Amino acid sequence: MESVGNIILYFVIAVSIIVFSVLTVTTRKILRSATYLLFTLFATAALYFQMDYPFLGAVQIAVYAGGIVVLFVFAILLTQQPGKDQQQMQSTRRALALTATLLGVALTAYCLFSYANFAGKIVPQAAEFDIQTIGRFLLSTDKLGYLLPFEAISILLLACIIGGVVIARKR
Amino acid sequence: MNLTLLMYLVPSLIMFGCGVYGFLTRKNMIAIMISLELMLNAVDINFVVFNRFLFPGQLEGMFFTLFAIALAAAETALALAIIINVFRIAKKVDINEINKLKF
Amino acid sequence: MPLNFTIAVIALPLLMFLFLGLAGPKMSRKIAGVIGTLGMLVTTIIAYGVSLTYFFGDAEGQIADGVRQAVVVFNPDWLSFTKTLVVRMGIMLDPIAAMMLVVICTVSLMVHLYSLGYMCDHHGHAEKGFQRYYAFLALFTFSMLGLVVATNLFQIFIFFEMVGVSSYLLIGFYYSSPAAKHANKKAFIVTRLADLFFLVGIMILSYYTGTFDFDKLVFGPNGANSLETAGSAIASAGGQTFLGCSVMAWALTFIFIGGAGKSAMYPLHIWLPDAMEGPTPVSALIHAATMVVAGVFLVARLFPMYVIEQGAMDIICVTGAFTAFYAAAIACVQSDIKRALAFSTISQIAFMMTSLAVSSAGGNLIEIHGGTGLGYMASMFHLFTHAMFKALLFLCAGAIIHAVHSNENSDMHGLHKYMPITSFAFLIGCLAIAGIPPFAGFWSKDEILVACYEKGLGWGLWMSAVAGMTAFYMFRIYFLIFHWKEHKIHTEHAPADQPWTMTLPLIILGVISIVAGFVPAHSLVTWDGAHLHTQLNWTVAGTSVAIACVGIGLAYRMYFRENNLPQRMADSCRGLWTAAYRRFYMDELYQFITHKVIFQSICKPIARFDRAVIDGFFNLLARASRSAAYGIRGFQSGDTQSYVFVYYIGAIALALATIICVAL
Amino acid sequence: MEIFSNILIYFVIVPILTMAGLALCQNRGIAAIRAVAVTGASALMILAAYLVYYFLQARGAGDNSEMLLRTDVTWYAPFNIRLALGVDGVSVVMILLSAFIVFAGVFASWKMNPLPKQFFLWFYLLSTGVFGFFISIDLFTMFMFYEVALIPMYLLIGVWGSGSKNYSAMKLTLMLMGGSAFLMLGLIGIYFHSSADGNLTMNILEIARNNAIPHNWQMWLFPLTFIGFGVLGAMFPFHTWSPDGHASAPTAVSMLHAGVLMKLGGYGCFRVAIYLMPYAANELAWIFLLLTGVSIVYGAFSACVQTDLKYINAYSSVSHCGMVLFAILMFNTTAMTGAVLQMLSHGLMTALFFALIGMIYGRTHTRDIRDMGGMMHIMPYLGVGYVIAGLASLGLPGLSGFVAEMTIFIGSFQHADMFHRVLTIAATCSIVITAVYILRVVAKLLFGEVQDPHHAQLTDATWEERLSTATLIAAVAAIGCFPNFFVNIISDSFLPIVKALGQFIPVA
Repeated sequence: MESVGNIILYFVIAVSIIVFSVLTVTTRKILRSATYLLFTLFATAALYFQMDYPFLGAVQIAVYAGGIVVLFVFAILLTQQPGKDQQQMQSTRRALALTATLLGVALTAYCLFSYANFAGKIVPQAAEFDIQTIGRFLLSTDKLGYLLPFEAISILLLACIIGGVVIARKR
Repeated sequence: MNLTLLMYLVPSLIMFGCGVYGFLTRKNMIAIMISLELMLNAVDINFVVFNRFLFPGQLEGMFFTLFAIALAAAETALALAIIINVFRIAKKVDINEINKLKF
Repeated sequence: MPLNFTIAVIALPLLMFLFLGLAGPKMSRKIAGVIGTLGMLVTTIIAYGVSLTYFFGDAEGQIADGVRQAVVVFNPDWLSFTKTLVVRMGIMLDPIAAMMLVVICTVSLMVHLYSLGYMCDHHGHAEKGFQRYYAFLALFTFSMLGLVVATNLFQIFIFFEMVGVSSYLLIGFYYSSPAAKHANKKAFIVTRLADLFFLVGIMILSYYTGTFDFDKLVFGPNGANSLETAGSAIASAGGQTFLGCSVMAWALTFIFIGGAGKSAMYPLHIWLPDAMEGPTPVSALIHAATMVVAGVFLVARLFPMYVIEQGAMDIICVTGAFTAFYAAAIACVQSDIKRALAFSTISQIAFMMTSLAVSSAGGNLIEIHGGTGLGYMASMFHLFTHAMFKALLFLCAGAIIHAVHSNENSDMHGLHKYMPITSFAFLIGCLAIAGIPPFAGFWSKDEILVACYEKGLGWGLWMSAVAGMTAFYMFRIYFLIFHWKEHKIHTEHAPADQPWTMTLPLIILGVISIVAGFVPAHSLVTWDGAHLHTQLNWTVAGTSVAIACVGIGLAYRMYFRENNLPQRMADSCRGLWTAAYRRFYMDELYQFITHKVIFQSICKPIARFDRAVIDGFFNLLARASRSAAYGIRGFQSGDTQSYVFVYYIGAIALALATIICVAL
Repeated sequence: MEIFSNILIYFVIVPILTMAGLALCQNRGIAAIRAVAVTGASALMILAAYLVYYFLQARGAGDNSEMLLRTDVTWYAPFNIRLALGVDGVSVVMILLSAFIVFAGVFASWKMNPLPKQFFLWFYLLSTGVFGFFISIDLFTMFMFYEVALIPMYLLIGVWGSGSKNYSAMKLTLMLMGGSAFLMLGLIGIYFHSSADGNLTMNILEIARNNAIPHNWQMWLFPLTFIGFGVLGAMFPFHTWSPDGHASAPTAVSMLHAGVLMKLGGYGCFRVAIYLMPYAANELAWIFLLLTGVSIVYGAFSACVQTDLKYINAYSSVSHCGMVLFAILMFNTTAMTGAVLQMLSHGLMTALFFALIGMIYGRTHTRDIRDMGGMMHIMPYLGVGYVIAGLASLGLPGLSGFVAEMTIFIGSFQHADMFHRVLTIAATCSIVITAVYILRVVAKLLFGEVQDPHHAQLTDATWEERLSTATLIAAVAAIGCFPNFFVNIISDSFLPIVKALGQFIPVA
């Protein structure tokens, strides 16, 4: 049995994820959209914390909420007159998109619930890893080491930096 | 009452659906990127959840999410750079108005 | 002279053609003309030598079993269709070929000489294209000679085409004139149509007999025409029939139609009057004396086969008799002298055709086929004499036209005083064609009439009547040109006899026209090479002379002095007169068929069908694929979200499919 | 290399070398370009003449093998594709024809403008394909060269053409490509049934020897192949590319296309379709006989009312090429020999026609016969040339058309079946219609009064134009005067085909 606090926390997180996600894609003002995204990301980070992945949660907040959303806000401010509403797609197209989305969600939901016997019973098991362990994994060359992906992603980031510079360069 | 796997997957699913909907309906490229982030995030949650519920002794899911976040960051940064650049040239960010690669 | 000199007779005109055609433009006009004439003179001398040798020499191999053999002097393969069916380009002398050599060379030489004067303007300068003219004359002479010495049917066909084209070129000599341009087109196409039948006839004939060669078709083992050979050739068809007639009758009829086209038999005669657009000497050579008798020659060549296939022979007979009358009737009212002479030619050739057709060969098959072969001989004889006096008449007409610059007899009248030699020569020609003894025409026409009476009284009377008409219309022309009244124009520009180059041929031909009747044709050009015993049938001869005199008398009464009798007669039967003057509307009929039916109702719709339907179909295909492409293009819109949408739908569909498959 | 000792390969190498030489020329160095082009054409002529000589020698020496000068080099082993070369009499005369037309074509495009270098490059690529096609006896190689010959047409018409050239080039290329598609299906089908024991081959002689294509497959593959080649041979109703294509093409291209390329169709029809699938050929011949019979008369009738010189000639080509296929389908040596003679004859005289039309058009800038007249006064040389070409076309003895048509008609009429004979007579009617349209255009164009006073200042042919036309006229006259020379080369080549067909034709 979970503690009541945990359950309440879960529901708060779940509801905020759902509500803010929906708001993100339905609001007419793009800056608000970015703000709701921020909230969604915070909720996600909370979820990670709740699941005992504090490092991940921290990264989520730092990179996503702190980095990406700020980037979005900058981009929005650079490209948008504040307060101007976004244009809407044609309603037929929105209806079509909605139908397709709901269809996809329904399909996935059907799959999920057809495994409900299994998925609905299984509960999380506690297993704490401290930062040290994570760091060692990240930089080890063992069987379960992540040095190669780590290096790959560094190169990717480097490429991104270079690409960003090239793209942003004034012609 | 237990917090089961299903309970974590459902918000993620809804989040993903929102992402899809947003991606399909938004005109503003930045908004589309935002929807994309939602989808990515939903997937991240799934990784972590599965890791926690099914393989608690390992860290694959967590690391995957970690890298995904890094990738998402890189991708967003680059995409936003491109968007801003396009905006500089074309003075617009609506995706259906920018349908030519050359100007 | 050795018989293989005949090769030179054929080759010289060909060389002349090539020489004048290629080198002609580089030399002066007069020289080209003189060279051409000299070449023709040499050719003629050789031809005479060869003919005389053939007819009167008795060298080895010429006479077998008492008859004159056909002698093949040269016969290389030219084109092998199959191992057995081979076209050869040969030279063969037999009585009619030898006779034709004389005819062609004589007339051709006269025309060559005459043209030296005729094709000049009044200052004696040769016309533009003089070299070309002589080259074409040589080409024609070559083709015609090649035709008559042919050793096989296909060679005749080849030279039929060749004479057709040289005729085309010569009619169109004045190619700037629209009339000439239409006339030569018409002549070629009409004769081409006939040649089509000829070709089909040859195809049928060669399919069954497996050969083109005359020595397998008509010549017997003794080298003369033989009914047995012809009979076995016809029997090779095995009595097959097509639409109720034997295939051989079809073949021979078709071949006759080919000949009829060249010989201007009704209804394929329409090209001949128009062909008078060519220079007059050309008309004399081609359209009076030589080419037009090619059909007669063709039928004479295959004579034994026709004798056996009497059905085909009957067709010839009827066609000939009708054409003779039809053309004579038209000739009575024409005002253009060349046209009148042209219809006279048609009528005379029809005489020859009829004569051939009424003649059924004698010999041992006499019980079956009757006849003595007299008609054959008469036809060939008439061919010979007619060539001479008709060439004479045409050359006279040319001299007159050259003097007065008009073809209409209303522009002539009373020329006797100014052009006595021409007048006299024309009179000789008229007497000859009318059949007044002792002129050439009397002898040959008399034989024809006898042959017709042999066939039946009806045929004889019919042809005698036409002979009377001949006398009438010829003298009508004569009187209208040389008498009738004094034309006042002539007092200002007095026409005169032409230079010697033009009068000399008139005199020579005039002399020939007087004496040619005494050539012993009955021993030279009989169908089987044997001597034919004939004697003057005084009943027939007397009747025909009487009829001719009546015709001449009528013409004298009507046309010698200016009077209004002709006008009154024309008025009294205006419809008939107009119809005859308009040649019984045959040209209009052809015009209707070619322009309205073939051009408007066949060619135009086909061309439109091609553009609209067939081409339209392919354009439709193109358009359909293009619109399909435009339709599909929508998918490649460049709209990212649509791509995502489609991708997403696809993914869902795939997932759904997987689920359903798993569920099942 | 063994293959270079075979003279045949040089028919491909020489055009390629010429192309290389042209590529080295300066764009503006017109003299050098002409020199290279003429050298190439002359080399081809000499090669072709030598080939004829060699062939006659070999046959005279008693070499009776079906194909001479055989060389077989494996090219792509997995599919057994080979560069198999070999010629029989038909190929030899076709090569001779091509050499003549390339030669005349070079001179006819003497003043080609713009981009003469590129023009000649494509022109020689086209010739490469043509020669390659005639020397190959491997289906794949044949097809490859066939395509090589087709593609340059698009550019040659599209770039150097006149009138609605884009439409025409597109139409021509697409229709011929459509034909190729049929053809490729057919060839692949033949390949997979080429042998009963699994040793699949592309070599025509081997396929014919194996005689392994099942009859039910033949019934499918024969129409595919025959139509595939027939499109190029302008068979009704696939002929409509011809009028537009020819009307828009530049002179030399029209010459080469009508003169040689259309012959690829007829050649392929008997070499591939009939030879390899005699059973189906015999069963289905009547359909194609009707189509080609229609083609003959239909083309002639259509030509009667055209007013554009090139359209007249294009429709006349439809009629004449119809005769080629018609004769081929008669399945006897005489008619087939006639077909090849007709290919030669039509090739030469159409090339002559197109050359003359091009020269006239280059002066008057119109091809509409209603606007012209009395050209004989103004340009006697071209006028005489045109009359000769016309007479050849309507079958004057002494020129090539007569020999060819007569061989076809007489040969076709030898067929034992009444249906064939009646059809032959129907086809024979075309000689009159041909006369009608030829004389019509001659009368309108050359005779009569000069229509347009501007035309009076025009000049007659230049030396290169005279050379170009004189070559063709000489060839036309040579065939017309000495047909047996050609017949002897050609006719034995049909023995294997007639023999292959013989097993299915009931003995009459």
